[in-house]
Amino acid sequence: MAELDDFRAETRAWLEANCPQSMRTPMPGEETPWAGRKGTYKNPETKIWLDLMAAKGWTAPTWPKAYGGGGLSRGEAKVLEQEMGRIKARPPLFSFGLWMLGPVLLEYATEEQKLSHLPKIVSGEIRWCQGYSEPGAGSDLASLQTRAEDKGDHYLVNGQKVWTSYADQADWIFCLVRTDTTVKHEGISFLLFDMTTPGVEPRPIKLISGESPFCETFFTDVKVPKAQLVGKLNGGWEIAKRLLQYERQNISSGGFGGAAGLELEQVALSHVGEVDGKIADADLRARIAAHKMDAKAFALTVRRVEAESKAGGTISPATSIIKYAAATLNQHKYELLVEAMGHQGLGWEGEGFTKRELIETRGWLRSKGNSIEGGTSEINLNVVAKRVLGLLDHQ
Amino acid sequence: MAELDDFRAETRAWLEANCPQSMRTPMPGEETPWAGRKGTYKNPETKIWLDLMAAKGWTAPTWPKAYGGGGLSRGEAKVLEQEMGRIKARPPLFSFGLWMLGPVLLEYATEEQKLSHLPKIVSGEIRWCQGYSEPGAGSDLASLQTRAEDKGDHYLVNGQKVWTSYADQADWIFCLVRTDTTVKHEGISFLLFDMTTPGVEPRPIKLISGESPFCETFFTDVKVPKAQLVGKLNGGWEIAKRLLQYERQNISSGGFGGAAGLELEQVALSHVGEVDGKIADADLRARIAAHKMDAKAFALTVRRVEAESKAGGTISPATSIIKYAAATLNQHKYELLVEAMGHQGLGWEGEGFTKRELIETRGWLRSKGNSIEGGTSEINLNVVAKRVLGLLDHQ
Amino acid sequence: MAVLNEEQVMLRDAARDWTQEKSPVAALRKLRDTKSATGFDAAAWTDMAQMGWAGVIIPEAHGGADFGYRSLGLVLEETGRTLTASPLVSTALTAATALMLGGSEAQQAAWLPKIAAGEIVATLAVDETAHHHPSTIALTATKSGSGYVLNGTKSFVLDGGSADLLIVVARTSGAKSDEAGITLFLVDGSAKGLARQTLTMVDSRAVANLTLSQVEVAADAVLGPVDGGFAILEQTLDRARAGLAAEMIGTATQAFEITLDYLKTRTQFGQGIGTFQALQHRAAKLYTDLELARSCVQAALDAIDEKSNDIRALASLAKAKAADVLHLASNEMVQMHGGIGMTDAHDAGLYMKRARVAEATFGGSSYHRDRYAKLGGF
Amino acid sequence: MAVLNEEQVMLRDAARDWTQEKSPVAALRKLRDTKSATGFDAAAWTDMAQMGWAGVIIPEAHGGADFGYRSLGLVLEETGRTLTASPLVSTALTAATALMLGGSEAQQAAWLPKIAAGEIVATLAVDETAHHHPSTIALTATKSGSGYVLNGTKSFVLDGGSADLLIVVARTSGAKSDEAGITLFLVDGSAKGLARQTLTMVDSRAVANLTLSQVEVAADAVLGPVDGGFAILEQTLDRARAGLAAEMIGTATQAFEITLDYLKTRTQFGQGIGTFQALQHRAAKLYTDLELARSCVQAALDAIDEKSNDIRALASLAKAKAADVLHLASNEMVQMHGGIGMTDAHDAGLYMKRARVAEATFGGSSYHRDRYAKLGGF
Repeated sequence: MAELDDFRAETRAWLEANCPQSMRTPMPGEETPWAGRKGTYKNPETKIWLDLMAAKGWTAPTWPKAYGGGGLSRGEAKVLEQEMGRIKARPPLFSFGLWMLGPVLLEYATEEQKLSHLPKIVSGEIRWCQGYSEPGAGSDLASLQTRAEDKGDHYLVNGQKVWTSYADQADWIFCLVRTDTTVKHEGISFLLFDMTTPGVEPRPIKLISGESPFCETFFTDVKVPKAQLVGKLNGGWEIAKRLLQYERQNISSGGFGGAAGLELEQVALSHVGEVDGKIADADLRARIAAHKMDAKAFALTVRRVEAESKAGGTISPATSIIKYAAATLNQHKYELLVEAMGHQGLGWEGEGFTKRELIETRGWLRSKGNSIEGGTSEINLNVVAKRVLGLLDHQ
Repeated sequence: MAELDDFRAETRAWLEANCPQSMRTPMPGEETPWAGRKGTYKNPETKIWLDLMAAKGWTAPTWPKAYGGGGLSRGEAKVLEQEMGRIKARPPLFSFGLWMLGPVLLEYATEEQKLSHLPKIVSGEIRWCQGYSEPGAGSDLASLQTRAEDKGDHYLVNGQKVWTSYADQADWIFCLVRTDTTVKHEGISFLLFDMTTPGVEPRPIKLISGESPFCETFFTDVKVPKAQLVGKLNGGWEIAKRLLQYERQNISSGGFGGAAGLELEQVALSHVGEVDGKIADADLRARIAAHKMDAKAFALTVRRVEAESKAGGTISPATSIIKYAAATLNQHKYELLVEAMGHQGLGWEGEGFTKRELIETRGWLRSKGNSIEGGTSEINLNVVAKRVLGLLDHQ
Repeated sequence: MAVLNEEQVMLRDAARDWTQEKSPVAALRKLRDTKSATGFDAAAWTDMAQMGWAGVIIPEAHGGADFGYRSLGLVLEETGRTLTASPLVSTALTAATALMLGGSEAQQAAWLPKIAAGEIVATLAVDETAHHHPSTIALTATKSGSGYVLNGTKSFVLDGGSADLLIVVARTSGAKSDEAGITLFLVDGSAKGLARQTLTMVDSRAVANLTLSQVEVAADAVLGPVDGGFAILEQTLDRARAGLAAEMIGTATQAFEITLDYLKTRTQFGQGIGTFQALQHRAAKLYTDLELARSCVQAALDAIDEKSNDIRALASLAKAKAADVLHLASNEMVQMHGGIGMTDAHDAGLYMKRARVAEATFGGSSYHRDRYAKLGGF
Repeated sequence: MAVLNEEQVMLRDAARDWTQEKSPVAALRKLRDTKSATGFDAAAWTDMAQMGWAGVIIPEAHGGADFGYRSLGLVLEETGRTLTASPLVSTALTAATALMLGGSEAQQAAWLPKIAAGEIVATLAVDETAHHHPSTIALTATKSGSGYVLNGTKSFVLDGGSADLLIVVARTSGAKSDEAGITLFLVDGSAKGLARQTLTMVDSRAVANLTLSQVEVAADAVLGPVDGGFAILEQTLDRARAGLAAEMIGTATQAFEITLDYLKTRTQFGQGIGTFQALQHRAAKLYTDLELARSCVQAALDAIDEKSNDIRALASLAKAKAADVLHLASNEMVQMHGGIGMTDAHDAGLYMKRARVAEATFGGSSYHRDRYAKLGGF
């Protein structure tokens, strides 16, 4: 442990010296460091902080140094996390490359592919997006139709993806394509390509919350060099599933956030009024109490699952419920929040509403996606029933 | 309408003159007039009232006079119901013969069968029970295995029924038997036979509520004359389904009752205490209010469905939800009742509890069967989804 | 419970034809995208008035059809189906009711014919915060000469930005939360000292915050008794709640039907998703809730027409049950549509947004459960 | 959150082996059918004590294992699985805790070794009505000479009929609902003036109503400070709630596992009923609730062992979540078993009956939601 103590001291000193003051404050949504070639930095210190951390490989602390990572042990990475938490340092980089693609490249890619892609993920130079869902293939992802035809030295990709997060902002895409139409799961391959390749066209989708974090993305005769296939031809489904695990972990452990700041019960006390220190609407108060207890139960479960997984060296079966529970909880929180704010919580824009109120209302609308994205709640429940509880498919 | 006015006046006068005073008071469970050969009458006026009504055919007001019924029109029957309601007259007869078997005999039986069985149903002489469910055939009734073999002049019945209501009290049984083992629905027949036939053995099943309203009933080489087959050989499934409709109507419209007397909110006010005229536990109060509203919504729906069915001459599609909604509601009421009574609502017997409390507690346990008997809630929901909403079976 | 008569069936069918053809959800989308200031389409409202919908409950003597609240509910249910934005609730239902219940012969003669003809927009200005509390009134009306001077604010007034006539709930005596001491005033939309701020809500309908600074009204602007306006206010609100609940049942029904259609057409894993039993049971439960709520709304409207003594409880019941089922139906609509339901291009979001605003208007479920319990003596 | 150490795993496994083998549900059924007066099997309790379970939380100096609440929770979870009736909650958990928290050295030395050895049954007598309200105490203790005289009643006291030692919560000053003015007394089960009425509950365990008429106790019968007993009472109750919640998680887990087995074996329409998606989703949701509640119970027990400052909130959380999931699990057990689940011959009814009594003991979900909100400042 003495070793970790030294590491902790060094890390603390380095962070103290290098983390800009503004990077120790809560991060407004518009300062999220997605980086990439199109990245813009409303606050210039965001970029300074990213570059400093990336230089040490600390945007990907446990990745090997050979690929630009920090090369830290799990213990050291934990210390780094704790020390960043101590000074409330912002994450230096948000990246699907870090959270989803990188881990599967480490597992499935060739040495050449790793050397080519991983360092640019660590540095934030390349921003990635995910080409999975299609209009006809939602929960049933493996029914995807986007074709990649073998043209000798390249694949010719034609088709359409949907729900590609920030495809209009991304530099490269990791993409599931059909390379064999005669079989289902065994005819899928995993391709990487540049979003500036001719024939790639992302179109933002406007959501009910007014935001456009997703695109429909069209591919017309897109030429992808064969070296950009990851894993085996027609072996993409295994990689796809592995990547989905990382995605779910990311969605669950990050939680669905919601704006920081006032707690639900504070909003209710101020908007509904109070009697003897209690929320004046007794019915709403009881429902808020029940929700707060659910939220606490969830937080305790995340902690328990982590402890059990760590101790057992395997993943606790309770892990399977996390995504479903998180989605349900976040949606319930926002419904209560909007109810507590009354009409004041139902504004769209303009005068008459505080900025905070408008953010919460958009957050409520956004939360409806929690039970759909990254595997619907229905699919989550199917998975729990079948894999954890051992119930069989209906014949 | 003048005609009905006359009928009303006559009926009112007759009821005034003939309905014993004790038959105008709320009926305790132990005075339920199930009649039959084994019938006992704790209150002798129960039998007097039954005989007077049966003599007029008013235990079965709309059945033809030829079969012992009252021969009343629907309008007259309604008037009789209203006039009985006016003086709070008890029903003269409780009978599965009246509610379930009679209507299908009228539709499917031979003239000889009608003349033989219907008058004894009207008079209460014969008490019937239902032989439908089997240990392996619950919701999937048509998988029943009780065999009836053709032995020339009779069928030889072997097998086991379960959930036969009051089989130990009944005189005769209407029973589904398998007469063809090579097909499923098309191999079922509908038999009537005497419970005193050698080889019939009912054994009461004790329920969680401590009562034994149901039996397991065993058949060992029971000889049933062929004349006691109703409808066609292997044509019993159609009759069975029709009878189930009558059963469901009976369960729904009668509701699940529950003890008369104090309302839920009165129990809560007295057991939990009150603050400013409100139930002291605000959370419980809100849930009781929600339940009372559900109960009112249900009562209004029953009224609406009746009005619509009458006006349209067809059954309102909303009818399909009644049994499911009634079961859910009654169970919810009892859970709230038991919660409101606290430990005082969880006594089994003996000192320390009022009679009313013990009755409600047994009622709570009994209510758990509401969503199982007469078609489970799951089956009800399947039926709504498929027949009313037009959703298809999973392939 | 009354079954529809022939005229009512005709009215409902006409409303269905018109809304589905002339006022589909696309009409609301257009109002939203063109940032309509009034929040409704004037030409459509003229159409509606010409069909007699603005005067359904108004006596024939004042140019209406005297056709009752159940009939108006039929129209509202149809407009609810297509999210039609119009002054039907503010004007033809709420303001007309207040005038009918509390107005003098002169006031009725002055305003009801104009409402019936669709010539004016009128509205009730009651709440002063984001939550419905009709007895909590701080806006003051002070005697001044033979008339009154009004000072205070009103929040989230339906069609408050465009209303020609405002029925303002004011305090003439008593403390802030007393039921006694409340008086209703007719205030002209062009009155001096009246400032209006139209708000942009998620449901794209126009409500407004009002500020009244030294607004002078004459003695004949008082609607109903001085200090005793609360009874009229409550009776008006109960009729408004029942009518709005009818609109909400329409919205919930349409949301459910669209979802059911989707369940029948969308396939995943080689199966129509409507064949999955978990979704079937959820659909069946939603249908059950819908039928239960529908009975409550009809009973409340019938009770109003029959002047029963249980209007208050039934109005709270109708509003709460309609709100609960619309809440569920709109959430299930988004969820069962999956990703497409999250897009602005699909209508699911519009149904959900309208649902929450309607749920909160004239008191949410929590408010009405509490009121139902109070009325029930517990 | 602490993961189990090796000793704890051994303790749990031993408890599981013993309960499944020596104390299956049939044991409770036998107690019920033979109308056991004590509500537990003395020989079984002797077994349990010999395995050290009566002294899990008691310090080594007093003959216990000093092994903490989390460890006792492991035993309780296993006894909960098979509905084992024993004085574990009344004696080894609640009374031992009260003595440990509030007892003088002499009191601890007198009673704790006997509890640890399983020689006596002890219990806390707090509630006076059918609902849990620990500060509402009307039973009086009046100074008399150097001692006190107790008068009043107690309701639904766990093992109250057979207890050798009663820890009676009495009022020495203040008004009926004041937290101040409460004092705890040690009263011998054979005390003169103590009348006990054992009740027959649905869960077949023995609780009793007590009547104390002029019961005299000496000065050294006071447990903790005079007039200041509420703090000890509340700390005791929180530990009892967390421990009982562990038992309830065990009961819920076993109910769920039995049901899951049935889903896998019962066939209808030629299919295992566990293949029906609607049942699958309900099972998956129940599993989710169970895992969430389990975390709360473990956290509360850990907090007690670690003397954290959030024991109160976590104990209320654990009790409420365990109650909610047990309520659901026991109802689903009956429903998913269909008709057979309604029969007395099946265990489902026993699980449901035990569930409701445990839910109500030491405060139901409604009570603990209210308390959680108060602790959270809203």
